[in-house]
Amino acid sequence: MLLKRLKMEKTERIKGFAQHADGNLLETKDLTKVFTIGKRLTGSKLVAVNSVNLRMKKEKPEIFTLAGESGSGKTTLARIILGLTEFTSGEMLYKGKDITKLKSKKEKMWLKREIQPIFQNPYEAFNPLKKVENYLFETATRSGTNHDKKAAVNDALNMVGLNQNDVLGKYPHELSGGQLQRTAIARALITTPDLLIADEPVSMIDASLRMSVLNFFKDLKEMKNVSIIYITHDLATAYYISDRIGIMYRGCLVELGPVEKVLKKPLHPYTKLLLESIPKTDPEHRWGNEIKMSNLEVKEYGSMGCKFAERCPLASEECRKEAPKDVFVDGRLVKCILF
Amino acid sequence: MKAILHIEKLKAYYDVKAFGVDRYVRAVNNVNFDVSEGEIFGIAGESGCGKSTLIKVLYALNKPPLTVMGGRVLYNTEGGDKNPLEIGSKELQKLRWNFVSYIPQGSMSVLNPTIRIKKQFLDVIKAHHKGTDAKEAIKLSEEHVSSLGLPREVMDSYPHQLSGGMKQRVTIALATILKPRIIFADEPTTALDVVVQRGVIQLLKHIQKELHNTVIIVTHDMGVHAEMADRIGIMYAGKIIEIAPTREIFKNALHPYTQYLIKSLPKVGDKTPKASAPGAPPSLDSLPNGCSFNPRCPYAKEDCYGSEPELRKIKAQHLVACCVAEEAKNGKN
Amino acid sequence: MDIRRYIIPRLIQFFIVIFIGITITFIVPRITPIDPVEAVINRIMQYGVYMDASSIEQMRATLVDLYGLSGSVIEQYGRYLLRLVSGDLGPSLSMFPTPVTEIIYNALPWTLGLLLTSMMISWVIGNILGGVSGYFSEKKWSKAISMVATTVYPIPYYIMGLIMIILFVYLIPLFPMSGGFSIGLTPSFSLGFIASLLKHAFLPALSLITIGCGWWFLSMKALSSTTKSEDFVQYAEASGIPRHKILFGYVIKNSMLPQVTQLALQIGGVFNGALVTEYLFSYPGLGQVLYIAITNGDFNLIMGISIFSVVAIALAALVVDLIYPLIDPRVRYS
Amino acid sequence: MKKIERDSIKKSLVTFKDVMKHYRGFAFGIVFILITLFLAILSFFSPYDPRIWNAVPKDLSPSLTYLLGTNTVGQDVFWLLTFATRNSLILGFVTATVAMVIGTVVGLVSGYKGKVTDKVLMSINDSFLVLPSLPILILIASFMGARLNMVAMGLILSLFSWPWSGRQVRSMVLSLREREFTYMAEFSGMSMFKIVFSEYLPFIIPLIFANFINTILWALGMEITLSIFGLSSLEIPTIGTMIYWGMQYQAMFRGIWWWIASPVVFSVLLFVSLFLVSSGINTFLDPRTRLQRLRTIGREHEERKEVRPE
Repeated sequence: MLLKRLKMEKTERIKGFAQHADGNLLETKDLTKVFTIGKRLTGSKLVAVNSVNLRMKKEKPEIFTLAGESGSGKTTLARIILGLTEFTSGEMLYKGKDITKLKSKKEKMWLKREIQPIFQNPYEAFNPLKKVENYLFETATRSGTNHDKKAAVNDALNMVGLNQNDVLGKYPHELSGGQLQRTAIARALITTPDLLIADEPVSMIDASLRMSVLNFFKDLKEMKNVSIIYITHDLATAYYISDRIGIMYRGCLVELGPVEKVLKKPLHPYTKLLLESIPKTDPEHRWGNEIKMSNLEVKEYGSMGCKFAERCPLASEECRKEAPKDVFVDGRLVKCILF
Repeated sequence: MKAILHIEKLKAYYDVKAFGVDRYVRAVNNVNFDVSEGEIFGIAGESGCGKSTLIKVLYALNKPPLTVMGGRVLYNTEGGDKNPLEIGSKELQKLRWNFVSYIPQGSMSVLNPTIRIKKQFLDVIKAHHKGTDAKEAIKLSEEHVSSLGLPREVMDSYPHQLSGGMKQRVTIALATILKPRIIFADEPTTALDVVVQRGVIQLLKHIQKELHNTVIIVTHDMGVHAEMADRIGIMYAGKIIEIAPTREIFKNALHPYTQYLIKSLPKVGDKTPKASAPGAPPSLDSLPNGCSFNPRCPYAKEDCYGSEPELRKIKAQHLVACCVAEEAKNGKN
Repeated sequence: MDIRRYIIPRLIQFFIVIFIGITITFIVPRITPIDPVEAVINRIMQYGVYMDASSIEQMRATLVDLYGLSGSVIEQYGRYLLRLVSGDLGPSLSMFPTPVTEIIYNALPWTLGLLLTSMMISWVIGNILGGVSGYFSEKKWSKAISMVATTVYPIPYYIMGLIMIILFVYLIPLFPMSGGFSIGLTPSFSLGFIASLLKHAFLPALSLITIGCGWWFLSMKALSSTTKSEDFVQYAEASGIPRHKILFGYVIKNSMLPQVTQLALQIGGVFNGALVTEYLFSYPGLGQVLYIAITNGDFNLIMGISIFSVVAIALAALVVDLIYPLIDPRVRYS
Repeated sequence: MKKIERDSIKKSLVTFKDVMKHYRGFAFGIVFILITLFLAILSFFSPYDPRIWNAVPKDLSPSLTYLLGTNTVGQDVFWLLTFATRNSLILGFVTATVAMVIGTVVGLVSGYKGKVTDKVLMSINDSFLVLPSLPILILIASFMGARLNMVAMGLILSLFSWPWSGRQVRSMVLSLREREFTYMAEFSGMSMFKIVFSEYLPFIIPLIFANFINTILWALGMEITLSIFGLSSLEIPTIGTMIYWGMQYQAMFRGIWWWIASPVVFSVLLFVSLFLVSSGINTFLDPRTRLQRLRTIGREHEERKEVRPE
């Protein structure tokens, strides 16, 4: 199949690049991003991403979920990996290469072909005034496929279960949300990327069609061995498709580990609160106790100790003083002094 | 129990006339059901199925291009049954906020950005009780707000100083200040985080218990219905296709579409492969004849393509609009 | 701290406007084909004005500073700025030796009176009418007013003035054709004088107000018909708040904010209009002085008026910008 | 032509036909502008040379032979008006083109570059907006020896009219940069340059076109003002100079109303129709309404409030 040949051809090209690549697809070391609100000096500091350590293996493609509420920094982290936002400190290595060192245009283009994004609202991700095929052909020309562009596009569309005349010649509003999102995925696949960053890819799609897109992500991982970072606030879909999950709160990765462990036997108090707060689709088990509502979001960013201390039922004085360390417990990392 | 809200053959279309192209989007297509006093009735369905339009029409918020084509809505008020779609604006004004109130979708931009929350409460109270002087009205609002667990400083702040969750709780407080008998809530939790959403749901349940009134909540999130609703109506392509108590809907739904909806809900701890309903919801301006689900329904037979099925009672309080409900039931296990 | 974050950029903008205005007036005489200093000297000679040698030398020095070419550009610019800061714009050529600043100050109250009153009246009426008409945009009367405003707004000030003269001077002789007040009267606060003052100022003011109202009406109507469909207005209507309170307290209150910033940008345009209208009605303001300066080729006076209007307009724009935070709470309590 | 192209042309024709039918103001504007262009072309066939006086008997009121009558210097007012239209339109065109080019470039660069360049360019842009243009224009004209030909005046006028389109183009580009399809285009490998010109242009073109017409309107207004102050080359017939000579020869007092009335009435109609066309463009070609119309012609689904948890 055409794409198989593309894949082989790409691997020779890359071999020349990353001779000394270690086994990691992606690795971040104490990645931090600080936003200053207001003037350069007098403005207040907001630590959106707080020294995050992540590692994804190359041989074993996986679906890794970054879960958390709004303001937890999960989208900022995604934008850093995609290269859309610079980070303030720490290190980020893709296939062993430090992305800040990629200066030449060729290298930057290589990174742009290796990591591809999937956006939340398909109707926003396509220019409403231009035909949908515009991006498909553009990606085909740019991904250096010296084969017939139309064939590459056609193959990509077939892979996502669409055929040509569903999509070509059409404007975005003439397609349904599900079709458009799958076209976006097809576009991302043309450059045979090794890593997809999907930011809330299914939250705008009708519930009944959501499963087909999620199932499709699982096939991508298994058959096309593409690793995916799945960003969501919906833990139910995260449990359904991902292998590992990282829970983020106010920029910190509070719990990181296999989905079975983290979501079935949560340890960190915040993960417990999150899991409890999801409205279960089972009328028998309704919520028992009332929970404490936090009215002081901004202050939590600045607090020295654990960011969850204000709302944590088990918080002690010590929690407020210094930041908790990552502890490896029962197969996952937890950032909490209780362990 | 007495039906406080009665809806009969309600039809409301978007009359879309743009540059000579004249088409009707059939958002509400012959809807019939009753809601009794003190009940939390949930209306579920995917985006584009007409549930938001239905709740707007029930609250008589229809403005062109949304036009009511037929049928009626009856509020069972102390002064007898009133149809909000027919009575004059003066009488409707009296009903609003005293008998029936409305919590809008997208709470982010619902409060007037240039006035303090206190003034917003004042405007609402003054609109319905001309006589009350300002100080008394503000005292009443402050009590109401703190009884709902909101901090007092909220009253003096401007909307842009409040978080999303806080704004939604203020909107709920605003909607319930005059103790209405029916509250229409249109997707009150969609734009909120999980934890804040839980707080808002608890707030709504608390108010309903306090005032013994009726809450009609519209949302696509089945989990919210499971947490709150006593009875649920499933809406598809502008029609209510199934109404039943919450337990019935989740445990043994009869309509094939509801079965698909419940089966495709992901749950933490359940990795079994799930399937989406095939195809896609029909567009509301070109509906298939007969039952609107027939293009996607695995059990469809000829009379599904004939006349549109009406809601019929299968069991106590369990109604479904489907000709093959029985086969679908045993086909389920 | 937030207010300062709003005010400082506005102050910087104020100085940039003045800097650009003054630099343009500095460059213009230096790139003209004719040598302005000599042209000015022999212009005065034509008037046969007797001047002894020393006053000619002193006059030549000021001219060299204002348009002169001696010394490097930076030196010229430095002297030029020094002279401006000290407020000395040199003598007027046609009304020699009265300094330019004096002529401007005499004409200023007239222009200010006409400009400020007509701007305020047209801003208030235009916005209120536009807001109401935008809110009731389906009604017949609102469409009718928009038709009128659409025909009135694009007409240039001079032609509107002409139409006013044809209507209210020839067809229905109600108002005087020109002048600031009847000839016989001496300026004082007596009733008679003020009455004649108002009578003379009525037509110029009316033509400025008509066009002004047209512009503010159209821009406000566009704003209020978009604000009308905002969530907070729909919600206010759903909660049964009476329409008049929604119209003023919600729709107009929120649409007014951009109209304040727009006011700051429009002052320059309305000032142009005032100059032209004053000339047409030979109203004793800056416009009339400017016309006399042009006919007499009085470069000093023209340059003086240009510099003065740059500073005045920039100041007015700054004042309007500073009012904005008082109205918009989002800026005051960001 | 491929079927797809034929469809899109058919769609735009339908749009234009509907627009003309549904919005009479826009239709009136277009018709009158066509009349003006016709008049301007007609001036090439004028039997009289506008510079020669006493070509026709003086002060005749409008009649069949002299449609708009004749003036005190013996010129046929109608043919004089055709020349005036042509020259004024040339001036308007020159100003609008130069202003459009500068404004669009400034708007695109500051919208896309952002941060420092944006701050610098925008403060210059806003300063030109605030500056009172008339006194400075008069200063320039008087120092230029008060004899400005059309093109020179056009260039000077464009100095003060480019900021209007600059400001609007910049705010449009800023809003587009935040939209997700910009990142989608970036990851499709499109360069910044290509994104601005192929992705953003369909949004910006209606803006530029509407501003183009507004600038013509503004330039014609300014030309009249400068001519009345006697600062433009008075022998070249334009709408402004016609009014100037009319006023100099006291046309109104002496009852020769047609000499003044024809340029005044004509310019009022021209200005109103230019304004109607430019505001009409804003409402129809503006991307949101165009999208809405495409949607009604295409598949319509119930308006869905896009609500993002972030």
